[in-house]
Amino acid sequence: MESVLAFCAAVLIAPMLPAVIQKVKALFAGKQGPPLLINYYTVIKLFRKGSVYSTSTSFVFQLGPVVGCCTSLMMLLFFPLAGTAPLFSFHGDVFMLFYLMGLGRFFTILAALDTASPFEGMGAAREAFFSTLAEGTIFAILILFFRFSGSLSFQEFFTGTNAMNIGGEHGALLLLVIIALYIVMLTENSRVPVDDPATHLELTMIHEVMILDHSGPDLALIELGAWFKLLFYSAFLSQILNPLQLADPLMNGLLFFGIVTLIYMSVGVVESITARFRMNLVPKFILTSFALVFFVIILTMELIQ
Amino acid sequence: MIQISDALLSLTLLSVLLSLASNRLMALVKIMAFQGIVVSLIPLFLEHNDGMAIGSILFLQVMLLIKGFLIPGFIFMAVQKIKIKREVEPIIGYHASVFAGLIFILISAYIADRLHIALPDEHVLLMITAITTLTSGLFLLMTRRKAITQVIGYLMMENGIYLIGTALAKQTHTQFVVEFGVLLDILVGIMIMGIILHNINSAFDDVDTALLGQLKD
Amino acid sequence: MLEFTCLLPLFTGIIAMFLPVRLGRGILVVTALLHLQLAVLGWLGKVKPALTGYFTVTPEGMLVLLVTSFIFLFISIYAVSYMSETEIASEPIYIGCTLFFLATMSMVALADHLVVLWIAIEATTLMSAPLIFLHRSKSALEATWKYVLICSVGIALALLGCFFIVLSMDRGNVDVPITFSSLRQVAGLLNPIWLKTGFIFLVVGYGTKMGLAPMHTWLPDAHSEAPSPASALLSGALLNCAFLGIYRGHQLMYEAGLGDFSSQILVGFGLLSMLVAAIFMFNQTGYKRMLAYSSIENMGIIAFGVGVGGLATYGAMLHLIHHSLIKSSLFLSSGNILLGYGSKLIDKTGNMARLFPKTFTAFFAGFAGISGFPPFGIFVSEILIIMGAFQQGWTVSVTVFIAALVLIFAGASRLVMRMSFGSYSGEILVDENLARTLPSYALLLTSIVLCVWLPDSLYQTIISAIATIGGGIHG
Amino acid sequence: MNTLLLSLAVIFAGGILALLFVRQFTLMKLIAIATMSAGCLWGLSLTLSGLFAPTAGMEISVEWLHLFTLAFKVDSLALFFLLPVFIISPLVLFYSFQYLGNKNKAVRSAVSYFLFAILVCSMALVVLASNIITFALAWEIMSLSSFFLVVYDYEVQSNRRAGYLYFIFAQGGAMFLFAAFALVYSHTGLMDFAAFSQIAEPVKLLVFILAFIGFGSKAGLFPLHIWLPQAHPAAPSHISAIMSGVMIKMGIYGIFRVYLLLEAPTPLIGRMVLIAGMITGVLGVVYALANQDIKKLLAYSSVENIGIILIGLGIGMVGVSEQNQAMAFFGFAGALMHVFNHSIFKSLLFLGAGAVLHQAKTKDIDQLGGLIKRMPTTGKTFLVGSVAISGLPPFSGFIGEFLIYYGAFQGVSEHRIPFVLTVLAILSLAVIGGLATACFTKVFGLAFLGEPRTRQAAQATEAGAGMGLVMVVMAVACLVIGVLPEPFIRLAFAGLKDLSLINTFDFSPFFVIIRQVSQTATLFIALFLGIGLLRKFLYLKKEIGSSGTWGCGFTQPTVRMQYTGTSYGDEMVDFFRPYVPIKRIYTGITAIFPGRTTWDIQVGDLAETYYQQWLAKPLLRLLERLHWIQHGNIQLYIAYIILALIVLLFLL
Repeated sequence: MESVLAFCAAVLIAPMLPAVIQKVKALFAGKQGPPLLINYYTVIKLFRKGSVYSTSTSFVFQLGPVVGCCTSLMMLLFFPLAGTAPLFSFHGDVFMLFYLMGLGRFFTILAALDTASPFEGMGAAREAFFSTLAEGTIFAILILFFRFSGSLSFQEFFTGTNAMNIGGEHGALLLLVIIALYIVMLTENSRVPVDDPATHLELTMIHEVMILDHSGPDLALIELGAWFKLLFYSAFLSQILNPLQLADPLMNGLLFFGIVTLIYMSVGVVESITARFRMNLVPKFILTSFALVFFVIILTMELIQ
Repeated sequence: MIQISDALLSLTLLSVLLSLASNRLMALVKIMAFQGIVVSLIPLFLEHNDGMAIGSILFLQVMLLIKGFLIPGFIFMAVQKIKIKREVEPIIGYHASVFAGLIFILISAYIADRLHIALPDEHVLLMITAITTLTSGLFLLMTRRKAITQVIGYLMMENGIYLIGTALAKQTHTQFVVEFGVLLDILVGIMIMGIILHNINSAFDDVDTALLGQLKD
Repeated sequence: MLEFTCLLPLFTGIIAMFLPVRLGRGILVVTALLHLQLAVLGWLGKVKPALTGYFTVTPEGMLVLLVTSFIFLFISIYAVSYMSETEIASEPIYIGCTLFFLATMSMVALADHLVVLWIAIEATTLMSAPLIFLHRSKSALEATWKYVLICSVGIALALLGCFFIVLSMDRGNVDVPITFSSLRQVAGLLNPIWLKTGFIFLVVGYGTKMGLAPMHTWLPDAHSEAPSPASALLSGALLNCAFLGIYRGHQLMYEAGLGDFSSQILVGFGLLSMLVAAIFMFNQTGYKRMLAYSSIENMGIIAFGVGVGGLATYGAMLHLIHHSLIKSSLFLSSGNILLGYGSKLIDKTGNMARLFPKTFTAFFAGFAGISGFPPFGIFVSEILIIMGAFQQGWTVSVTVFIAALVLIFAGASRLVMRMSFGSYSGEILVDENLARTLPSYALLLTSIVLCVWLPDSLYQTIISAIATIGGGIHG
Repeated sequence: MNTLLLSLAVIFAGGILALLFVRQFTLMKLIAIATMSAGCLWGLSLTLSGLFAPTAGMEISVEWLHLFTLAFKVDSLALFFLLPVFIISPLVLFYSFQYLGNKNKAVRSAVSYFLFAILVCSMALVVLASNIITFALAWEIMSLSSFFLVVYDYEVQSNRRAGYLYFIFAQGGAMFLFAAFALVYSHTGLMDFAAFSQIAEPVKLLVFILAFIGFGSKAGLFPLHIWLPQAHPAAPSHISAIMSGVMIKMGIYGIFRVYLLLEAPTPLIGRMVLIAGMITGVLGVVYALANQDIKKLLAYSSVENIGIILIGLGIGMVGVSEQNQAMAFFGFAGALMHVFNHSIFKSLLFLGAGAVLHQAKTKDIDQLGGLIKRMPTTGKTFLVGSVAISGLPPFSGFIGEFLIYYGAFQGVSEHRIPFVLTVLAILSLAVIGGLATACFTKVFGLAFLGEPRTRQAAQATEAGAGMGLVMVVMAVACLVIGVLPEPFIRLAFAGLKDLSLINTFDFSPFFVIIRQVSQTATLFIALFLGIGLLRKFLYLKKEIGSSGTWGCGFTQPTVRMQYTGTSYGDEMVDFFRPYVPIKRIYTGITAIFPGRTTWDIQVGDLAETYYQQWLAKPLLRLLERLHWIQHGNIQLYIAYIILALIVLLFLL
């Protein structure tokens, strides 16, 4: 029951959190920024609209948003949110989930290519490339977690005596993992410095350019998917960051969403104080995250033997 | 007797050196006829062949006929018929050839010495002669341009082998059927070579082997 | 009177020379049939040689005789059709010489006396020479000249080798008839140095005839310039005969306890031949030359197999049989190709798969067979040789062996594919017909049949043939 | 066992019948396909019943040539590898009915059916063979028949070249195999496969390396793969399908079989296979990404999948040598599962590519586009195949990779080298997965989506219904295996049951996980349908407009402006640059008012380039120089004889 509540809360709150980022950025810029609830308005507005489809597109174009939204939701379904057990979980679910995310990406890319637009194709290529690199980091993290805890599901990672958080046995090493995961989060969710959602030049976009031709409810689904995905990554981070397991579920929930909000704010801060990388620097940036985790893996060889 | 066989062997050596030095085809053919006769006669005068059977005498006559007259005669006819230039056209010059011949004699002497076969004395010279004839024959084969000189080289080589056989083996002369077969082979061989030579001459207007180098990879 | 296998073709050959062409052709085929029957009778042991001092029946000799006789039959059938398609000035001579050639080859297979063997082998050279310069073209003349001269010189050396072996007898104070069979019984007493020397001369001499590198030089010229039936005979039958001479020498060496020495020489020559063949498989211009080099390669394989000993000898014997069958089939096909395209150059051919489907099937199947693909027997023989070589510890040699096989395959398949599938825009001179494709098929089919079912007597013959050099199927 | 051979006889009879009925084109095809399919289905039923039968290991041996025995033996592994043979063959045969539609090539088609029958039989015999000679025989027949199938369209120069390359690699590989077998024979004197375990340890390693090279050249191991990207585009598509889907797996079978026969060899072997698998997998997919010829790309993708399978095998082998039963079991099982799955989706993709080639007359994806609108069946099935081959759930490709991941993670608890290797294996699997996604989004996105780039592509229509039906069956299979993997995983496990190394392992707890994978897949589909319905609901009574694609301010977009495959893969391929030779051709801008200029990226193959540069060219040059030997000069020839004589006399 708590799990269902936590899931519902997460789904409901997910659109609000990105507004936090915008708010932070606005504050840095000395502006007031949009209201926190702006994304709800956006979704409702989009849901009401109809759509204009490019004559070039086929059914695959319409499949993209649905699959993308689905896969992000799947992540949340399997992730222990707010200290509760996830709705579903099994030993080995991480492979399935990250591969499902791959499926989402697959269709997003196809939807972009379906428009026959050169810009969207370019964005798709970048998306494919960068997320492949990020996938390496993610699997390195999984290896590390398995080495520490012997578990292969999100739930097992964060429960029990050997839970993966900075308060645990390997807390020091996890700090590096946190940095790496943070980089992956920025990459996968197309945030600065990898991508700039606020840019106006299509040539420099990654994610935004891929969804140029989507409109109406389709666009809303895409946005929802993106927010869920961002929430998943920040929840992942927050679980590692949070060493406390409080008795009261409500307090636990508040603590969780508090940390998540902090992470969102940090994203806002990062976006405010750094500029987008040149495209050819991005792979190096992502590889940094990989190098960090790999370094930790090598360290574990000494530690655990 | 010993002196005769030695003399014959010396004559053979002389014929070898002469053939290396000769620059005229006709002279070469004559020398070969001479050599054939001499070589055929050699077994007759070797010591241990005293008690020769009638068969072997008969055989020696046949051999004399073939080696001394038939084959050279055949080549002679071939040379006349195909009207080739008389020059031998060596790849290695006459003087060098004679010099090589001398070296062959030296080498042969060395080999005969090193063979460690307890040959009768006169057989040592026989051995030297034989090997010299053989090697000079091969030398002619390799250093003369004209196809017909190659036939002569082949003939000389056969002579050498025959001499070696004479020198080494006791048994080979007992089975005349076999001997005769060998001889027949050589005769037919030379005849066929002659026929081919004739054809080559009519096809190429020459018998220079330089013309016979078209088939290659 | 197994000598009839020599006398019969000799006799009919003389007759054929004086008869009109049409009758001569009939005589050719009839003689081939009779000869095959004689050979089979000899094989079954019904007929024995009469002149025992000179001739004898040996398993390897019978093997070569039977193979020769068998492929001769099909080649003669092919030749009849081939000759009616081409203008041959002196066809009676051709038929006569073909028959004489058969006679001399039979003589080789039966010969026991050292010098008789030599005479027979030299005679094969002389009798086959007219076959090569049949067309009287310049290149044919050149090829014949080289063939006769080089082989004569080489074989003369073999005569010297015979003398040395006789000398080794003298030195060992042995006095027996100079036949291989009696020498083998006293082999241990022979003087080893002279025996070795004799063997070296034999190998170089008969090796020239067999086409072992570096004495192979006449072979590509002769095989490519001879008319195709003659090439098929040269490659399928003659080379085996020369091999027989070497094999006899090797037997003697083995009996004398010098098997290692002769083995090394054979392996060396075998590998060298294969490598030389590999060199000329690349950028080869003529398809008949390609086949000729393939013959050199296969003779190398046989020499290698015999030299290696053990299981490989069995492989070598099988290889000998199948090579004869397949290679003569290939040469017969190449005759059709030559008739069809009018050129021996690979570049002047092409698209056989479309233009000459029957010939293409025979040619490509033959190529696959000669490259060691099942269901042809060379697959078995090659794998046996490789296995035997590993077993006998010739590791380095077998590595070279395999490398050479791959190289040759790479070179040859390129050419064969060019001929089979490449483009061709010229015109077709003579279309293929059944009489000229069936013999090739029959030969290939025989190879397949022998790969599926090996008659017991053939197996026993091979076993007893290789037992004399220490070969056997159990190592 | 007898009946199994009988079913092969039926297949062979189908091939013969094709030759007999050559004059009646359609009848010939019908009879051949029906007979062969019947044989395959019979064989399939026997195989399946054999796999689940409690006893296995029946043997048959026949005397051959007085010297050998032709021995066949059935064990679970053999039966498992028979599955793809018997499943894919009838499917591609059905496909070929319409694909080989040219009546003018009746003879050629008949011969091709005959050879197809031989190929199928020989593949089955390869799997069943239980001694050296039988295996070698079946192997060579397989190579030969598949060669002829490759050069089906021999009129095209590049096809001949491809066939040539394949021929050389097939025969060269076979020679390595023969050497390996002969080496075993030389140490044991036995031809039976059982003798493999008796040889000494260092020899085992050598035998395995030789066999690995031999089988690797068939399987498409990097750098022995270069024939694959040439031969697969050359062959007719149903042949590519059977070759890529089934035949190259025979190489995998051989590697696995030799490994098992050697019985507990050195740990080095497993590590070698694992490393080879990683290199093959990653470079395979990178090259796939770099190529624009759809069939060539699929061929490289086969190389990649062979890499994945080898990673699975390697994980298993490392598990065996570390006595980590779970790792061994799941590694092997994953490899088998992937063999099975790959045979289906790769065949599907090749058949799809064949349909495209058949209709649009080009294999270059930069010339295609928008096909899904005109070829919906092909497009949709191709989409399924693309998702499956990228290893994404809920399709079949994921299941094999899941098992391999699962096995590999069992190895993470190892130490030192095994640990490092498993870590690298997992990471390379992840990278392969990502790049495969990129690669197949490229193929599908450029060939089937967007706007047609050429007129041919615009005029393509759906191929035949028969062809479509086969592809639909395969696509459904991909989905079914992905959603309900349990029975198929049981198949893979059954394939391992005769392996003495690991058959004590209790795998029943794993089925709980598999059921949950299955449930998750179902959940995902349910969610997908739910959101789809939601979307439908949201669009109810809404205005749906249509217009051109937003040109980002550019007002006159043309189809030629679409992103090309070359550009799509460029950045990713560039990342692997030292291992992928890239040539950029840019003519540059020369005038103030630039005229026509070109920009082209050509990607070679590292292995091919190196073969050319270091092997083929120097070798050919050397051989060319050595042609001097045959100089044509008779005096020289005589000198050779004398020289040989003198050299030999020195040996005395």
